[in-house]
Parts: sequence; C-alpha cells; structure tokens
Amino acid sequence: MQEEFNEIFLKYHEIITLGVYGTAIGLMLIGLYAILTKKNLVKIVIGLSIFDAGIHLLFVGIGYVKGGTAPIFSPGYENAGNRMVDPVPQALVLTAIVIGFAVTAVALSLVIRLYKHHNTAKIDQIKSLKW
Amino acid sequence: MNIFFLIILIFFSGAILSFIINKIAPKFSGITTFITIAVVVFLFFTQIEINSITQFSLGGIQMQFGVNNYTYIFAILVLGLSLLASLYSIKYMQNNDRLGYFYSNFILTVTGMLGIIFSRDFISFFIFWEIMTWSSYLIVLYNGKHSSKSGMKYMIFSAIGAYAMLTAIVSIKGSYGTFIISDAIQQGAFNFSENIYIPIMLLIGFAVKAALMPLHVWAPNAYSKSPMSFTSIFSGAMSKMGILGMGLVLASVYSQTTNDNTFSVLVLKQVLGWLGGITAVMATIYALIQTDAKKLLAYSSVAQLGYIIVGLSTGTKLGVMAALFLAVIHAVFKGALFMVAGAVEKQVGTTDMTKISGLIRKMPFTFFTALVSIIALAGIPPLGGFVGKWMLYEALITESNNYFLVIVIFFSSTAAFLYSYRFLFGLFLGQEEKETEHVKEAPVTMIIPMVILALILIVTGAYPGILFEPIAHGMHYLGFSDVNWDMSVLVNVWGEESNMAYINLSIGVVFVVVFLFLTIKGYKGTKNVGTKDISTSGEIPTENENLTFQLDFFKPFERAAAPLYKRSMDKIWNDLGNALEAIFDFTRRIYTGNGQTYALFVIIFLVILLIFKNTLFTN
Amino acid sequence: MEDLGLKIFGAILTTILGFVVGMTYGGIVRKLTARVQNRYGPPFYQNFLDLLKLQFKKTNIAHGFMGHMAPVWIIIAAVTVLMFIPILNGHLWFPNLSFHGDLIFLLYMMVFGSLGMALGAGQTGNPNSAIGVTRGLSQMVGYEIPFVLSLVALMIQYKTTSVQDLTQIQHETGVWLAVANPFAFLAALMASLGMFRYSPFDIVGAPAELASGPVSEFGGKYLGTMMSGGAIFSFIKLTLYVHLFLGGAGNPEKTGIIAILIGLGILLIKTFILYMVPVFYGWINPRYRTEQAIRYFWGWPTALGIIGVLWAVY
Amino acid sequence: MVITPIHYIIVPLIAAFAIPLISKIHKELYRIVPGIVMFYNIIISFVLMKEVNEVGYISEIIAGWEAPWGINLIITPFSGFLVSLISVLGFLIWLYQYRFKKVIDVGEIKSYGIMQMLMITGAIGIIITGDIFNLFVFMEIVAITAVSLTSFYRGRDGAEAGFKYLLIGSFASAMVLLAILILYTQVGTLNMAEISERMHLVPQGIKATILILFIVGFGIEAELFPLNGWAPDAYSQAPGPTSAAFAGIVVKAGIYGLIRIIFTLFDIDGAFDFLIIAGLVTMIIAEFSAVKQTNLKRMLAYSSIGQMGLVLIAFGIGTKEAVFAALFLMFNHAIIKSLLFMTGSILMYNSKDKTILSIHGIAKKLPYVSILFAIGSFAIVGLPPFSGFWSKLYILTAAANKEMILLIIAILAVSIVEIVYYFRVVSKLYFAEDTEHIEIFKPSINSLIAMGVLAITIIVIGVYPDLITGYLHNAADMLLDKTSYIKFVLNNNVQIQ
Repeated sequence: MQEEFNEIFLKYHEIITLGVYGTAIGLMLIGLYAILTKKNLVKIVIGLSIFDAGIHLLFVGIGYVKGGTAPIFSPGYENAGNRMVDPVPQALVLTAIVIGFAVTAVALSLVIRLYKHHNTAKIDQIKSLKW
Repeated sequence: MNIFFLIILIFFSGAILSFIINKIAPKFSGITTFITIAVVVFLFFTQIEINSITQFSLGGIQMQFGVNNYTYIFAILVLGLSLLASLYSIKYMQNNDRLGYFYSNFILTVTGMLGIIFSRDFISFFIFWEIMTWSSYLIVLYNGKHSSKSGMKYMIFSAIGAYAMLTAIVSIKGSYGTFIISDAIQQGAFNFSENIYIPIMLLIGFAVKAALMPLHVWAPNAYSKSPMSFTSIFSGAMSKMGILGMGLVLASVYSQTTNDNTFSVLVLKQVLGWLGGITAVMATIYALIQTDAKKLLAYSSVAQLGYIIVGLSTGTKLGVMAALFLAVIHAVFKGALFMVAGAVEKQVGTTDMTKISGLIRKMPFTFFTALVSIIALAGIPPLGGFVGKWMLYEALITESNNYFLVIVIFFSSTAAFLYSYRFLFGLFLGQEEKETEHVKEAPVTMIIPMVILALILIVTGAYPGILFEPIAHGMHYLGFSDVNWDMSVLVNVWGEESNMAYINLSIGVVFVVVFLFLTIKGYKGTKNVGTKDISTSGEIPTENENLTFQLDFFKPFERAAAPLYKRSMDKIWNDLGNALEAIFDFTRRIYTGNGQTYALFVIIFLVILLIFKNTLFTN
Repeated sequence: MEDLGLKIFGAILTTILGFVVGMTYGGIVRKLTARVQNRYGPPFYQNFLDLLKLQFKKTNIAHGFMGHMAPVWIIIAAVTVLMFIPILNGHLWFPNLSFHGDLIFLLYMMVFGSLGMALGAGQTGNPNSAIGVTRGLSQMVGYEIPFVLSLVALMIQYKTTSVQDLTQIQHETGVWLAVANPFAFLAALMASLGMFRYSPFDIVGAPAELASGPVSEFGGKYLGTMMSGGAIFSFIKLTLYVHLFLGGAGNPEKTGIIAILIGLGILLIKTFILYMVPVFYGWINPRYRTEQAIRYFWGWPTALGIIGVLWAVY
Repeated sequence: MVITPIHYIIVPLIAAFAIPLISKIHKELYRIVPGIVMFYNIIISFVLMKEVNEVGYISEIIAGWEAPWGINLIITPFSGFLVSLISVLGFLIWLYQYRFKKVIDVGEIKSYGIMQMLMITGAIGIIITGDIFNLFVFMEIVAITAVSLTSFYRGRDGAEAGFKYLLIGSFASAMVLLAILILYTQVGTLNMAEISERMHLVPQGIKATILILFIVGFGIEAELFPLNGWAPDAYSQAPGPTSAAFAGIVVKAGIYGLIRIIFTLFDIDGAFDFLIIAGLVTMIIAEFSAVKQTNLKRMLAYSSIGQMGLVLIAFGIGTKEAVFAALFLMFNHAIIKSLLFMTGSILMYNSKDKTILSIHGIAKKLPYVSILFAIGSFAIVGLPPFSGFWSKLYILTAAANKEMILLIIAILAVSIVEIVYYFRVVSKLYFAEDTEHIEIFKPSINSLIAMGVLAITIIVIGVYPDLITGYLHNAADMLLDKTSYIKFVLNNNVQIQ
C-alpha cells in the first residue's frame, strides 16, 4: 500500500513540486498586491498574513527531497538516513508561523485602536504624522 | 607639570569656577575671570620660553604645543587685550544676569585663542579654533532674542570656514601623513606646485574669521550685538587669529612656489589683494551711513581687516610687516574704541548717535581715549596708525606694483575720515542734550584699560620700533631674511624714509609754542560758554530751538556714491539661504505619512536593486 | 651748533615767508574778485588788518577744549607740513626736514589740520559748523582721489616718494614734470580747485547760508590763529605744486643774496600764476552742490589721473 | 556560578514571566525587577569583556550540539563591545524611566518595563547569536516589542506610528526569511561561520540576490533610505525612554546585522561602494528633512537617521581605521542621541503643543535639562571638546586616506545643516521670550542622574578619547578578519561549559 502510493507520487512528482512553488509565489504576489493597493487596514493585515503564508509554503516545498520519507527512524526505515526529508525547514517554518501569528495579532489590535482614534480604517486617511 | 597644560588647565578651571561663583556671589564672577587671566599672563611671560616644544598624544594622534616668534606677537596681543577687557568688564557687566554664562564663555574664548597660539599641530589647532568659535557664538547670543539671528549667521559662516579648514587638514593627513604644521610645510603641503586646493581651503577657513569679502557678512552684526567688553577682544584679538593663519599659509605659499606656477601665485595675490581692497571700501562706505556707534565700529573693523589682508597679500617684506603692525595696532585702537562705545552705552544707556551728543564735558577721559584711537584709526601722524598705513602704501607702490589697489585703499582710508569724525561728533561733540545732563564719567576700572590702550597708541606712534622688534623676529620665522628696523625711522626699498623722531619733534615744538600762546594771551578775556550760546547767522537761538544735527549726516556723500550702495553682499547670501530652506522643505515631503507609500518605497528599492544587481554587486 | 641755529632761523624764516605770502595772496584775490564783481574792494593788505584786529580783541569766546585746540592743530599741521616741503629746492637758508618725510606723510599731515578744525567746529555745537564740516570732508574724499592718482603717477615714474628728489630730478634734467607727465599735472590742477575751496567748490564755507561754515563760531584770537594757519596752508599747497610740477624755484648751489632773491621772485611768480587758476575758475562758475562737486572730481580728473598712472607705468 | 553569554537571554526571559507573578507581592517590583536585570546585564558584559580581551573569542554551545549543527552564542570583541554598550544604555534608560511613568497616566505600566526589557534582550540576541535563523527570531522579538512600545500611549498617534512600523517591519522579516531560505538551499546550513566558509560555492547571481534581500531586510531596521519611512513617526510617537532605546539600541542591532552579514558572510566588494552611496543618500535626505521640523523628537529622529547614514558611509569605506571610526561613531551616537532623546522628551512633555515653538525660553524653568540638551547638541554636531568631534575626525581622516575629497566635502556640508537646526533649537531654548507653559514637570532625580552620567561620559570621552579607542581598535580588527572567526567557531578552541 505504501509502495504504490510512492509509485503514484513519484510519477507526478515534478508537477507537484511545480504546483507547490507556483502556489507559494502566487500567494506572495497576492499578499503583496493586497498590501500595496488595498486601502482598508484589515485587508492590508490579511495581505500580510497571506504573504507570510506564501513564504512558509516555499520553505516546506524546498525542504522536500524526491521520494524522501518523514525524518523519523521508524521500524522498516532504519536505513532511511539518506533519503529522508530535510527536517530543518520544517522546524523553521513552525517558528515562522508562530511569529507571523504574533505579528498579525499585534497588527489587528493596532487596527482596532486606529479605528477608534480616527473613526476610519482607510490607511490613506490616517496621515496625522507626516513630513 | 608642563606649563602649557598648566595654563590650559587654569583656564578651564577658571571658566568652571566663574560659572559656579556666579551662583554664590555674582559680584566676584568677573573678578575671578580677571584673576584667572592675570595669572595666566604672569605664567606666560615668566615661564614660557620661545621655541620650546612639548610632545604628547591624544586619541592616537601626535600633538605638539609650543610658542614660536611668529605666534608670540599674537600671544602678546591676545593676552594683553583680554586682560584689559576682563578688567573693563567687571564694572561694565555689573548687574546683568547670566554673568556666569558670560564669563565662563569669555574665558573659554581666550582659552581657544591662546590654544591656537600654542598648538603646533593641526588637530589641536582645530580643536581650539572650534572652542573659540562656539564660545564666542554663545556670547553673541548673550544679548537675548534680537541677537539670535545674527548669532546663527555667525555660527553658520564660522562652520563653513572651520569645515573648509578641516577638509584641508584631513587631506594634508591623507597626502602627507602628518598633522604637525611645520612638517607639513616642509613637505610642501602649501606648495602650489604640489596641490592647489589645500592652501586655498585653509585660506577660506581663515578668511571667515578675518571677515574678508564675501564671507564678512556675519561680522557687523556679531560685533555690534555682543557685549562691548567682549567685542573689544572679539574684533580686536579673535579676528587676528584668521590673520595669523593667513600669514602662515601665505608666507609658505609664496616662499615655496617654484617657477613653473608663479602664475597661480600671482593670481592668488591679485585676488586676495583686490578682495581685501573691496572689503575695505565697501565696509567703509557702509560704516559712514550707520547711526549706531557700535555698528559703525563693527563695519570699520571689517574695513581695517581689509587693509591687513591687502598687506599680507603682497607677500613682500614691507607689506607683511605693515600687515602685522596694523594687526597689532588695530587690536589696540579697536579694542579701545569698543570699550569707549561700551562706556557710553553703560553711562547713557544707548549708543544710537541720533539720540545722544555732546558728551565731551561729561566723559573727558572716554573722549580722550576715543580721540587718540580715532587718530590712530584714521592713520593720521604721529600715532601708530600712520606708521602702518605708511608701510602699507610704500609696500604697494614700491614693492608690489599694484598701483590701482593703492588708489582703492587710499579712497577707503580717506572715506574713513568721514566715519571717524562721525563717531567723535556723534557721541562727544555737538549740542548737549537735556537727556544726557545726568551722565557721569564711567567708573575708574573702565577708564583705566581705555587710557592704557590710548597711551600704548601714543608710545607706539613715537617709537614704532617697540613693535618692530617682535614683528621682525616673527617675520624671520616666516622666512623673510634680514628684516631691518629702526626705533623710529621708516624706510622703504627706494631708500626714502620717514623719520618719526623729526616729525614728533616738529609737532611737539609747534604744539607747545602755539598752545602756550593761545592760552596765555588774553587769558582773562577768555570766557567759556556752553553749546547753547551760539550765533546762528546773527540771531541768538531760543531755548527750545532744535540745534542738533545728527540725522543724514553724510547725505551728500551718500547721494554722490549712490551706485556703490546699490548691491550688498547680505542680500545675495539671504537669497541663497532662502533657496536652501525651500529645498529642505521640499525634501521632507518625501515622507508622505502614508504607510502604503513607504511599503511601496521598499518594494521599488528591492526591485531596483534586483535589476541592477549584476552591475552593483560584483567582485 | 650754528647748524642748529641756522636750522631754527630757517624754520622761522620759512614760517614767516609762508604766512606773509599767504596773507598777501588772499588780500590780492579779495581785491581782484571785488573788481571783477564791479566793486571797489578792500586794499590787498586788508587781511593783515583783520588779523591784527582779531588778535587784539579784548574778550574771546571759548567753546571748550576742542574749540581751544582747533587753532593749535591747524598751526601744527601748517608749520609741520611747511617744514617738510622744500623751499627754493631746499636752499640752505631755508633748510627743511624734507629729507625726513615723503609725499605720503605730507598727504596725511595735511588732513591733521582739517581734522582739528572739524573737531573744534563740532564742539561749538553750532549745527551750521557741523554741516559745513560734513560737506568739507565729503568734498575732500572727492578731490583726494585725482590728487593721489597724480602723486602716485609721479612716484612710480621716478621711483621715489620724496618731494626733495622729485625737485632734484627736475633741477637736473631741466624738464618740468608738468611736461613729463601732463595728465598727472592736469589731474592735480583740477584737484587743486577743490583744495582752495573757491567757487564753485565753496559750499563748505557757504557764507550766505552757513555763516562761513566751520569757522562760524570762532572769533578773536582763535579766528586769527586759524586765519594765519589757513594762509600758511595756501602757501604750502602752491609751493608743493610748484616743486612737484613746475620745476621748483631757485638754485641751491648759488648761495648769494641775489640768487635767493631771484629764486624767491620765481617762486612768487609761479605760485601766483598757479593761485590764479582756481580763482579765475571760480569767477566764471556758479557754486556746486556737494554731491555735484564729488561727482565732478570723480569724473574727468580721476580719468586723467588714471591715464597719468598708465603713462607713468608704460 | 560562572557567567556565560546565555545569561543575556535566559535571565530576562525568566524575569519577563516571573514579574507578573512576583509583583503580586508588591507593586513596585514592576519597576524594580527590570532594573535589576539590566544591572545584571552590565555585570555579565563587564565580566565577558574582560575575558574576551584575554582570549579572542567566547562561544557557548546550546543544548550540547556543537557548531555547525547546534545553535551557539559567540562573543567577539566587536559584539562584546556592542553588547556592553547596549547593557549600560539599557540600565541608564531604565534609571531614567524609573519614576517617569508616575506622572503619565498610563494603565498598563506593568507591561512597559517587561517589553522594554524584552526589546533590549532581543537586540542583544541579534548581536551575540551565531546562528542566522536565530538572528531572525531575535529580530522579530525586537520588532514586535518595539511596535507595541511605539503605540504605548493611547492618547497620541502612537497607534498610527506603530502600524506603519509594523507594516514595514513585517516586510523586513519577510525579506530576511526569504534570504535565509535561499541561503539554506544553497549552502545547507544556518551557522554563520559555516555559511561564510561555503559561500564561495554559491553562484554569483544568487549570492547577489541573497545579499540584496538581506540588505533590504536589515536596512529597514538600520533606517536606510528609502526604507526608513517608519522611523520618524515611531521615534516621535514612542515614549521618551523608548525613543532613546530606539536610537541607542535597536538601530545599533540593525546596523550590526547589516554589517555582520556584509563583512562576515559575503565577500562582495560592490557592497562597500553600495554602502557609501546608500549612506550618503540617507544622510543627506534625512538631515535636509530635519531642518524644517516643528516637533523636536521628530527632528531628533531625522538627525538619528542621518547619523546612521554616516555610520554606513564609514563602514563602506571599509579600511581598518574607517571601521574603527564607524564603531566610534556608533558609540557616540548611542550615548549622545540617547541623551538628546531623554532631555528632548522632557522638554516636549513640558511644551503646550509638542512643537519647538512652545519651548522657547524654557531654560529658565528647566535649567539642568536645557544645559544637558545643549551639551548633547554640541556633541552631536561634532564640536570639540565633545566626543562627537573625534568620531567625525576619524571618519574624515579615513576618507582622506582613500582620497575621497568629495565625500569629505559632502559630509561636512551636511554637518553645517546639522549645526543650523540644532543651534536654532538651543538658542531658542535659552534666548527667546518664553511662551507661557503648562505647569512644569521637573525631572525626577534619578532621570537627572541618568542623563548626567551620559553627559559626563560625552565630555570625558571628548577630552580624553584614549579611554575607549583601545577596545574599538580591537573590535575593528576582529570584525575585519573573518577567517579566524570561522576557524574558531568551527573548531572551538576556547569553550565555556
């Protein structure tokens, strides 16, 4: 059962990798677009997290080794040291996700306060600090 | 402990002390200053031997202290003048507030000047130069909000000068690897055939302090706005620091230039000379339309510095000698004159000549000082000013064939008679006003310094040799061989001489004879009357008739010289300043305040870098 | 020792000569002016009479210290300058100090007197005096420029700044400097118009409006002394011009009394002719205002002076 | 108990979690405990500095994994110098703010001290870590705490400034993360020493891309133009102590990251010219915009940006003495600008509407603060005998030795502009008819002490710079030779268990 899964997987490996990368880049671009063009603060925050998500996905994608297994020494995979997926990116991604979450939380709290303070969530109307 | 460090230490501690004492007993702040300077004067003239060098290192930079024959002239000048000025300012500054502030900065300024004289390396030179600059800036500010603008102008121009100097200094370090002045000169740092911009940069730096066109615009305001007891050293001594530097640089430029680039030196001479001449003329004609005595004196300082620079620019023996002589004499009489203005201001409350007149009977000693100083300023024999002027003209005519510059100088010094008379008349002569009836003579501690300076002028007029001796040594240090001088005979290179002894003899004899004649003859019949007792073309004026003539004093001359008054340097600088302000105001609009714009900046920056990465980041 | 005696004798003699000549010229000019203006006019010795009257006045009005000093300064300036210019090319009967001073010294010494006068006039407190002084000073700035230009021209042409040497040169070469450098001479001549303060440059005194300007408050011994000083000054200027441009007078080698008289005669003729120039010019010209006067001096005279300098250089 | 670098990280973190609990005992502990931690930081720094000057490096292995596998903290004379500077400043800032908050009605005073402490910890972590991802994490800690501190005051526009900061800051983190990502794919390690060892394997184009991403990422923290849009707002809106901390600590960390990346990881020469250009542009634009400011703290912020530009220029010159000068300037800027922000925020607090116009002639009422501010301004424009002069002099000398005359002229011209706007303020402070003020809040004694210490340091260093030039030279040497750094980290010859 495991074997045939691998068979299928290896067959479509290229497409999948491409798909992962493409998605990642696409997410980043979408996030960037949202940040740069949307006027609403909440949308900008959402754009930020999309952007982060893209980067995280990229991380995971890069970590993958063709036909690799999970980086765990389990019965049946004692000699899998050379064909297991690189664990480091996944660890990093976990950290990055946590950080991104924290950032989003702070951002949203700021948005709330800005809305209270200015009675608007349009970023181009919140320009009391300039020049 | 080393004497140089000791002196600097005394100065700094004196500054701090006078600041603290002011908090306890404001009276003694000034006395502390005077004592501090007196102690230093004593130490200087007893302990320091000339040409002794002290090596030390600070911040990994080799530094040297020492006094040579050339700087010794300026040391005398600075110390003497600041001693008298500090004595003067005890009473003058009495019952002002912020005395500690004033006196500590006063001492710091003197420290800066003496440090400049001590330092034989560029870094300590620059350090003391800057200390002098900012402390004097703080004193210019002293008189409150009206002077903050002129103070800012002074600071900006000083900064321009100082940084031009610093550029030259670091590039000397870059190309010659030394900060020691004498080494740099020996390696030809000031040599036009080596590099042309180091000397020019240095000259610019010094020219600012020497108030040379077109960098002079700070001077009139700064001189007239700061307290007079300080202005007497501000204009008298501090401007001479610029002259010190210029003399040093020019002497080595002239002596070291080789034949292949005499042309550039010639250009330099002409440019400097003419700049000095134009400075003299413009400052003079602006001086004679002033109605405020302080402003008048300030402009006249600028004019006098113009003469000095002309003298330096000739680079000939007589010219440089004239310049140094004028520098010392100018320090003396201008110090005295600013003290006079200060005394009037202290006693009457203003120096606006349209408000006061006829103080001669009230303040005889002050008038005496003013008279002597003015005679010296106008260069009328037999006083010291004449000696300097004589040498200057002879140098221009006989040594450097700069004939039309002679005319320019002569014009300005003839026009100087106008403002000299304006000063004397405006303050001391003319009708006696009711407002100034209560006026008394200034307190004695203010009179003493003034009278001392006046006496110095008289003596140096009779025996200029007293000053020639140190000056000759100094010029020998600058590289002028066999500078010959006589106690009272002035000789130019054509052999014509002007013998002060005979002149004084003749003047003295005639004076005694005629004075006795006039005084004794009909002594009983002579009755003194006040200024109201006059006959205006026949009829006797009534009591409340206005007989004061102070406004539009030289209107005819103004009309005649109208074209000269048209364009002024200040306006040009102001326009420049406004243009810069506009640029600054435009620049800050980059920060639009919209977060998205900033984000856009980031992305654009990133993209640009990525596009040009191959050109930008290659190894 | 008798050398010193001779010197003193000569000094006194020079002073007296200058005084007498100056006064007489003044008188003559008054007479001539009167005749031109179709008046009878005073006798030529009128000035002496005025002087005597002034000196013997019983009561004098003194206007304080500077007022007292002003005449003294004028005399000082006059006599000192007189000592430093050659009379009869420095004849030994008129030994002067002209080896010990030069043109620049003279230029500045001449100002000494006018400054004293100005200060004195200032202290009297009479506004007219002060106004006269300011006009006088402004006018001085005017005419000094061409005057100095011409002097500089002479100095650089003959590489000397001493009057004595200039006179000597003319005496040896026999060429008058007026011929050697005509432009300088013209400039100096036009400058002299201002120096003598006759019309059209008499706005300083301006008898009509200013009550004779600076001196208006002086009287008695003071005015008298000033007059004598002024007389000596006019003689000084003339003699200076003569010795600078017109080849001087007399011959220092010949010591006989005859030679001296001849020399004096030549000197008198030359100076009188020279003196007539401003006078004639004044007769035919109305008064200038001060700024007009200054503009006048900064016009052609200055141009001529510059040409003179160039002439001297090349 | 032997003191090791890890204490920098552990102690504040423990304290951060402990404070809410232990302050149930007594409310004052909210304020006191951070101070104790800061003081402990100083102790650590001095112990380690002493040690580092004897043995070239100190490294600490975390969780027993040797480099390059595990995370390790490395202290070189360079980083040690910066860390001690930051620790001392952190303590002074704490001292300054100790009673500061009492007069300002802010509810969550609890969180303030903690966040300040965490921010400083993050900055220290950035500097001492040897692992590049670790560096990213610390950067994020700094960013988040800094944002929340910026928006600390409810009354003002803190939230706006904070949001801008966060927006741009998250860009920074994203860039750095991307850079790390690509770097990892290329060299397959996260240990900086090993990275720089294997860097020559990386093809040129990719290397440049990574470098650019890093530059943008850290450039945002280091206030590089045009990435510094957030800075003026954040500086001007944050509470006084925080602005001081920004100028003295956060920026230094950012600069450190940039410099460490460029000097240690990469061997690209173009980077240095780029630093010069970028620094020049940053300096000129910032100083120009500072002239017409009406808010004092905003003006100070622009000036701070300008100084950072100067630092970058000095690093870009790249010679040994230039790096030395740059370190000196960083030191000076840290102490001087902190002093200026401390005094300036007191002045601003006493002004009616936070403008320079409304503090005219306030010197009569606040003599000490004013004179301290004056000292700071004199020092920052580089007038002798204050410490600012020396760093400027060394930078100019370094530039002159490479014959960069135009650069020198540009720097000096800009400093004239600096003089203009600083002296305007100072002269107005003393000599202007005073506008009426709201009731004056006099600074408490401890803040005066904090500022006084800084001022005295400025003067002492200015009069006798040799006190620190030794350390600085040492640090500059170590920064410049990366081979020994690599050799050391990869087979640690000196260790502390």
